Amino acid sequence: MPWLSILMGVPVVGALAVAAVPKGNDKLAKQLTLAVSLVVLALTLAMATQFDPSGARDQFSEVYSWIPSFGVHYAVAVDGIALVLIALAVVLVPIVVLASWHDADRPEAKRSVKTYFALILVLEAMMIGVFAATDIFLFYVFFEAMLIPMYFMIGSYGGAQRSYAAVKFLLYSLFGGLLMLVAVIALYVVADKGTFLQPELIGVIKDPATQKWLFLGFFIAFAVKAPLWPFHTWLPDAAAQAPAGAAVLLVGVLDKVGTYGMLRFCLELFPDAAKFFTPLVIALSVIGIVYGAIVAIGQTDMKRLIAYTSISHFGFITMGVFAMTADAGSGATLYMVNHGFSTGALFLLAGFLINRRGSQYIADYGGVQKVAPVLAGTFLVAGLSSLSLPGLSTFVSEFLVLIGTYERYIVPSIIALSGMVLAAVYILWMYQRMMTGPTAEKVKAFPDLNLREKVVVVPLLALLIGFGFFPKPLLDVINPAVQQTLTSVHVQPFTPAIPVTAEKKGAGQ
Amino acid sequence: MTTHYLVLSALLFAIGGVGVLVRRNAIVVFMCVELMLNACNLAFVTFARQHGNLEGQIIAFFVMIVAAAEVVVGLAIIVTIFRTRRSASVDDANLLKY
Amino acid sequence: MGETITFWVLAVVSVAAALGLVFSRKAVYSALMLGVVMLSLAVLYAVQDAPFLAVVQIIVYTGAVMMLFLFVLMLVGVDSSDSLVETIKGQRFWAVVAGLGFAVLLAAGIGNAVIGAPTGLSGAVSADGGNVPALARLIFTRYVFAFEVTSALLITAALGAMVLAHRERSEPKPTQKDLSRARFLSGHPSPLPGPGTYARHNAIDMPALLPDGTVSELSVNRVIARHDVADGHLPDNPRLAQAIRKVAEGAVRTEQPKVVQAVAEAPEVPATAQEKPKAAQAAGTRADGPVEEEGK
Amino acid sequence: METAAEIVQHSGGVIGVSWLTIVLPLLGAAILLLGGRRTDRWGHLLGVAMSLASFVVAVLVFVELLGFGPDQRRRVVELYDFLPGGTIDVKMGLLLDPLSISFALLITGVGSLIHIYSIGYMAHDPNRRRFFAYLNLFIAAMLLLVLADNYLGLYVGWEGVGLASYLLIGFWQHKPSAAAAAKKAFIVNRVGDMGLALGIFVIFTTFGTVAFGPVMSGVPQASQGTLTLIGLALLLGACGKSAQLPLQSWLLDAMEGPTPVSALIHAATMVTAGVYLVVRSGPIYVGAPTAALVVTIVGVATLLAGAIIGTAKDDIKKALAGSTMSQIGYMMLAAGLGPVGYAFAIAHLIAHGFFKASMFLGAGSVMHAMNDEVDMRKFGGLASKMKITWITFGLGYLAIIGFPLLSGYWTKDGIIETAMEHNPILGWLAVIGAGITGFYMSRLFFMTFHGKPRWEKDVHPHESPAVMTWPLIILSIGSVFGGGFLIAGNRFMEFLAPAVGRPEEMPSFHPFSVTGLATLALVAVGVAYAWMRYGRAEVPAVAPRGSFLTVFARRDLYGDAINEALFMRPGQWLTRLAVYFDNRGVDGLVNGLAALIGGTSGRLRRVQTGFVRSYALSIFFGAALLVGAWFVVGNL
Repeated sequence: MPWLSILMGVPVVGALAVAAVPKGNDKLAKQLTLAVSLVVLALTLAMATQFDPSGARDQFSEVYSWIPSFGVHYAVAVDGIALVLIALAVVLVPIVVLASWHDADRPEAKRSVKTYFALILVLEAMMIGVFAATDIFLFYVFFEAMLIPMYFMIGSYGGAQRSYAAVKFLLYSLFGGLLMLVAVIALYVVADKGTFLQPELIGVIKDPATQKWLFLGFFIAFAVKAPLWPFHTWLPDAAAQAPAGAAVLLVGVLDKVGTYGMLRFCLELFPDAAKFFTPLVIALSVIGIVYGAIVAIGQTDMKRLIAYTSISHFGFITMGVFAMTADAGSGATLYMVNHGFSTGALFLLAGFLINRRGSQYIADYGGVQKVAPVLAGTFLVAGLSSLSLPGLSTFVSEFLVLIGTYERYIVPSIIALSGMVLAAVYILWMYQRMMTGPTAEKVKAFPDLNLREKVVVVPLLALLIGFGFFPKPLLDVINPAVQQTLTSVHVQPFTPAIPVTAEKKGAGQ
Repeated sequence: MTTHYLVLSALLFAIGGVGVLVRRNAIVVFMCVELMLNACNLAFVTFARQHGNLEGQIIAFFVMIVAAAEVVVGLAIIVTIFRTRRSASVDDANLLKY
Repeated sequence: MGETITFWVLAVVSVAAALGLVFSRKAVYSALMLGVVMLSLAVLYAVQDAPFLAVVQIIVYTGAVMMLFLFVLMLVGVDSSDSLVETIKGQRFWAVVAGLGFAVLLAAGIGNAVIGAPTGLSGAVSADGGNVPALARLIFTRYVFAFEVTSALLITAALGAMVLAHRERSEPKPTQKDLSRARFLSGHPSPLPGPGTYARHNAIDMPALLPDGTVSELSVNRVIARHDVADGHLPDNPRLAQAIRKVAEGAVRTEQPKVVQAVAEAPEVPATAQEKPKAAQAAGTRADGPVEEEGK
Repeated sequence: METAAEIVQHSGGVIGVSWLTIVLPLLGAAILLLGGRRTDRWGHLLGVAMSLASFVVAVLVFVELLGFGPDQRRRVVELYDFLPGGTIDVKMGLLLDPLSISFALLITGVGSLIHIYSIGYMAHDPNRRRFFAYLNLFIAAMLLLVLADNYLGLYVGWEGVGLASYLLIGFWQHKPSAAAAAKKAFIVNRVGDMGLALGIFVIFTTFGTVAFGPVMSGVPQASQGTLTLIGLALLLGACGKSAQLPLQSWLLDAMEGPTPVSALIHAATMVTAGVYLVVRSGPIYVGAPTAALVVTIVGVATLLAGAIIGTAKDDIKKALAGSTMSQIGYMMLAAGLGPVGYAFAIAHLIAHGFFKASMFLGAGSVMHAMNDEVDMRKFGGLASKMKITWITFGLGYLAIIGFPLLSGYWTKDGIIETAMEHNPILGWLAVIGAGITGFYMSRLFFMTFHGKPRWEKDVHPHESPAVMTWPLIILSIGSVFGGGFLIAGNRFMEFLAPAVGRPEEMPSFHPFSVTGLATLALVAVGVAYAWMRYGRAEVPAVAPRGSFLTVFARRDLYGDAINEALFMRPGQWLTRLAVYFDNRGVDGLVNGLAALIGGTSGRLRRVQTGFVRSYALSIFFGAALLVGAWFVVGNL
């Protein structure tokens, strides 16, 4: 069964159907979108049950020749890493659809309501495609094509500064994408294998100098996408101007393509160059962690604040990817998923607040807890997941990243630890300013979360808490894939200084 | 003799070109273009005789037809522009700029 | 020998006419000069074994195309001569440089080329027994497709010209009744007061006095008033001078009734619109250019 | 010295379901939080029931544990595979040994009493249900902290109690001061948590596991430097949670929370987690004398600092908070002294849990009577109005100052004597601390219950309802007899030995040693001085300016000022700088580049004049150039 093609096909067909809904029947368009996204979710879950973590690396593989003269294939497959990221995307889409129920209705939106929902579905297909592609050319096509729906979602339905934000987002991403295109073509030419299939290109480039240049081409694209400091400034603008749902997809899934690409392409295709650049990347990541957190503390706009926290979190992810230990790799991959849920919840709740108050400024709120305790409570849980409180799944990933990094790079890991404290400062200070204290005059009439909003938030929080106590299902899928990645990078596995013998360990446990 | 015809053709072409560049009345500019086309035709006819081949004359014939069509459309455009702008100066139609 | 003489005579004539075409101030002269060039070229074609083309040149170019040019010139206005002041900086200088450079380069190139005696076309046409049958054979055999395409081009061009030049009437033509109604609605059913009526002057630039003694600002043509203000020819009487100034500034603007506006066909250019209210008051007497007439 | 007993894998029995102690209160919290307003009516009862049920399970586990021989009393119950990482593999399990079960009993026992007390104390609060949910959450997290069989589980509980503490300090969210205090507590604790996390990293990279058993058995092979690093990192964590110097500043602010919270979290249980951590990691500190020495120094410094702060506070809760700091300082000191001190540390911890909880609840009772007034200068002469509170508070007071044969006497003197043997300087400082304790506790007691009433108008003190006084009575019984029961005959020391290791020689108790007599004398002096100033003499209703020393103490030894100067202000400055840099520097660079390109194209745009003749000129030039080029190329 061509699972992945079906997964991509269903939302595309759905998008066409939604676009064909007659004008003025917005509700039907919304319901149709929700139904399609739920179907995709169900299909993905069905596929996930068939996934065998201990089996071959690439599963559900499909390879068809696309442009034979250049060796371009329509080739899709998933390993554990891609699977969880696809799962992240398809879980978030129905939630975003439901959360954005009225986001596109606003009078200042430039395009019709159904277009917004059709764009979400198109984006969903592309998100699945980009994670599933095993042909580098196909990956590149999805990588760039994803920009188009997102550009329109920001530029047509966003806030006051949406044009600026959308153009900035597009230009930044295109800049990185074009560098990557050069590297993709160069890789094809230098490798001289007549194919773009990623598995066949592993270990082909031997010359260190070539590796470094190609690595940089890919890496800068991914660093812009991720975004890694100092390529990050597009994110706060884009996230702050995008409607909440689009912001969730942007920060929650689209940006993960950057870190996923680092793991899948930068590390596997150019292992020597990756090792050469590791100190630089780790340094940038650590700067990003601390810097993003500090700048987040100073924000007055909550969406920008959340965006900056994401920059800090992306620092953790890239650090985990480039630490090249099994723990850090698993942690980074898990972090990608958890961050999607955590930041998704935060953005959506921020969106609900903004819908009520009509302002993104923290100073315009105060004492929300008193009038809308459920809203405040869920906001707190989402915030706590952002500061990686144990018991929430973000903690597991952050802990794995930090401990995995510590196995190889002690000082960066210790500096990154300070991100924990800073995270507490930015989240709790925001909570204090917005939710506690005397209730602000304009906040007094706030309704609490309605049923639709609860349905949006509850699954996210449930996932965060559930995987916080029991991350095994995800880790079991991720670990083998990360191991295989590290094998192709040829790194020494970590061994403790005084390994406690297995027998003792067993007895001790 | 052929050389003379060709030089004459080149001269007429250059004069037509200069005319296109210096005149502002669209109709005169158009006439200059016609002059250039005619200069080309002369060259074609000359080459036809030079090489003993009728193809040159055929192409000159087609040039004439196309030129006629061009004149018809071009003059219609000039008339339309004149109707809205009250001017036949090519410099006045300069909206398509920075 | 005959050909040499013909060539030199016609070469001098055609170059001179071409220069005349470029440099004559009036467009009509240019058109005539172009006619001269075309005729000369027709003769040169004939000399060069191309009798068919020579005839076509005269019929199509000198006959049809030149007439079209002249026709359009008449439409646009024969007397509209170009101002010879160059507005684009350096355009003229660089145009001449480019033209000379082009001519010199091309002429030098042709002069340098080694060209033998012409083959002549007698061989090519002998099989068909003449220039015209030979051309006809080629056109209707090898070039028949191009020929048909060209015919399509001509039809398209004709249609295009019609579309471009045609102007749709969006409202029915105003009847006598409409015009009359418009005239009464305008508030001035009577003819405009003639200049100088009840006045101490009867010059055309003096406003009329109405029976109640007030100054009628409507009685002075704005263009004339402007000239007066510009040249300082204002009457001593301050009331009259004031009225003329007001007219010149365009402060007096009578509202046109709707129908009249429709009749005036809402001119696209506001500048012309301002010229017209006076004329429009006379319901239908319009100062439109000849193109407008052609458009109907 | 004998090391701790081997850990035995266990399944079945009550111990096999010991996870119920954690799950029951967690369930309670979940029901109360998710149930919303529907559970308002019976929410508090459910909270109490869950806490009591947890206590019952703990008692049953304790009984079952006693059934084994002393060397068999360390049992691990494996629960599930928590973190199967690439290299790291953490299996979540519960470690039930004398140490952890002591804590579990204290937490669930005192916790249940405080739950009951809160029914009365929070009776009029509209959010009482939420309060009980948070209390249950706290109980669950704290139990996870002490029962987990590995450092990661401990860490989860560690931050869990931090969360509960945050929620409860900020329970009255509408008060900005409460919200700020809650945030401060969490952030300062996070600084400590950083240390704990670092300690776990070092432990994992050294031993390849984070489970207590294997780590402790691997300790002898580790280098002293590594162990010192681990010890100091863990100590940082302990300092954060236990409000030891230099991370003490949050505890005094934490008194913004409702009083039962102060009693349970910020006196009896959570703040003692640091002591638990140090004792649990005992072998590491034994292997790293430097780290152990730092622990004792931190302990002594804090016990003095807390005592000094306690002398000057007029807010009854803050005075008690200072005292808590100080008493935990004693425990830390003991914990730093090695296996000899562990038993005293834990015994003092338990005794302190009783008498401090009793006093906090007593203070709550007083506040309840005085319209939530906390300023002791507005109390006075309450003894006659609130008999039960007075007596129970008095017993707690006598216990804490070390009145002979009451709890504090046994446990604190034990600590002082052990410290004296270990290092006389530490010992004498501890003795001085005891003297100051005598003074400030007496001051508190006399100002509140004796002297002339200085009540505000419309205040009509009355005894609290039975639901509040019964817990007081039970707790005061514990504070009278607890210490003696544990210490006399080294009972507790023997009990703990399998878990923390047996010291080379059991301390013999000398009731009238030189140290003991000196301590008693100093305490007596402190009490007498307090009586003169606050019992007999008139207490001014407004605090006098006081000497430099008083101001120093009143300002928390300038702890907040130092934090503000060293961290907050530079932090704010750094934040502003970073935001500015981000907008103008990083983003400015990008926007500048965009502006540069935009400007350039703006200039280039001017070339497009719109004059068709200009374009024609360029075309003509191009044609001429082409012809020229053709000649050049053709002639080559």
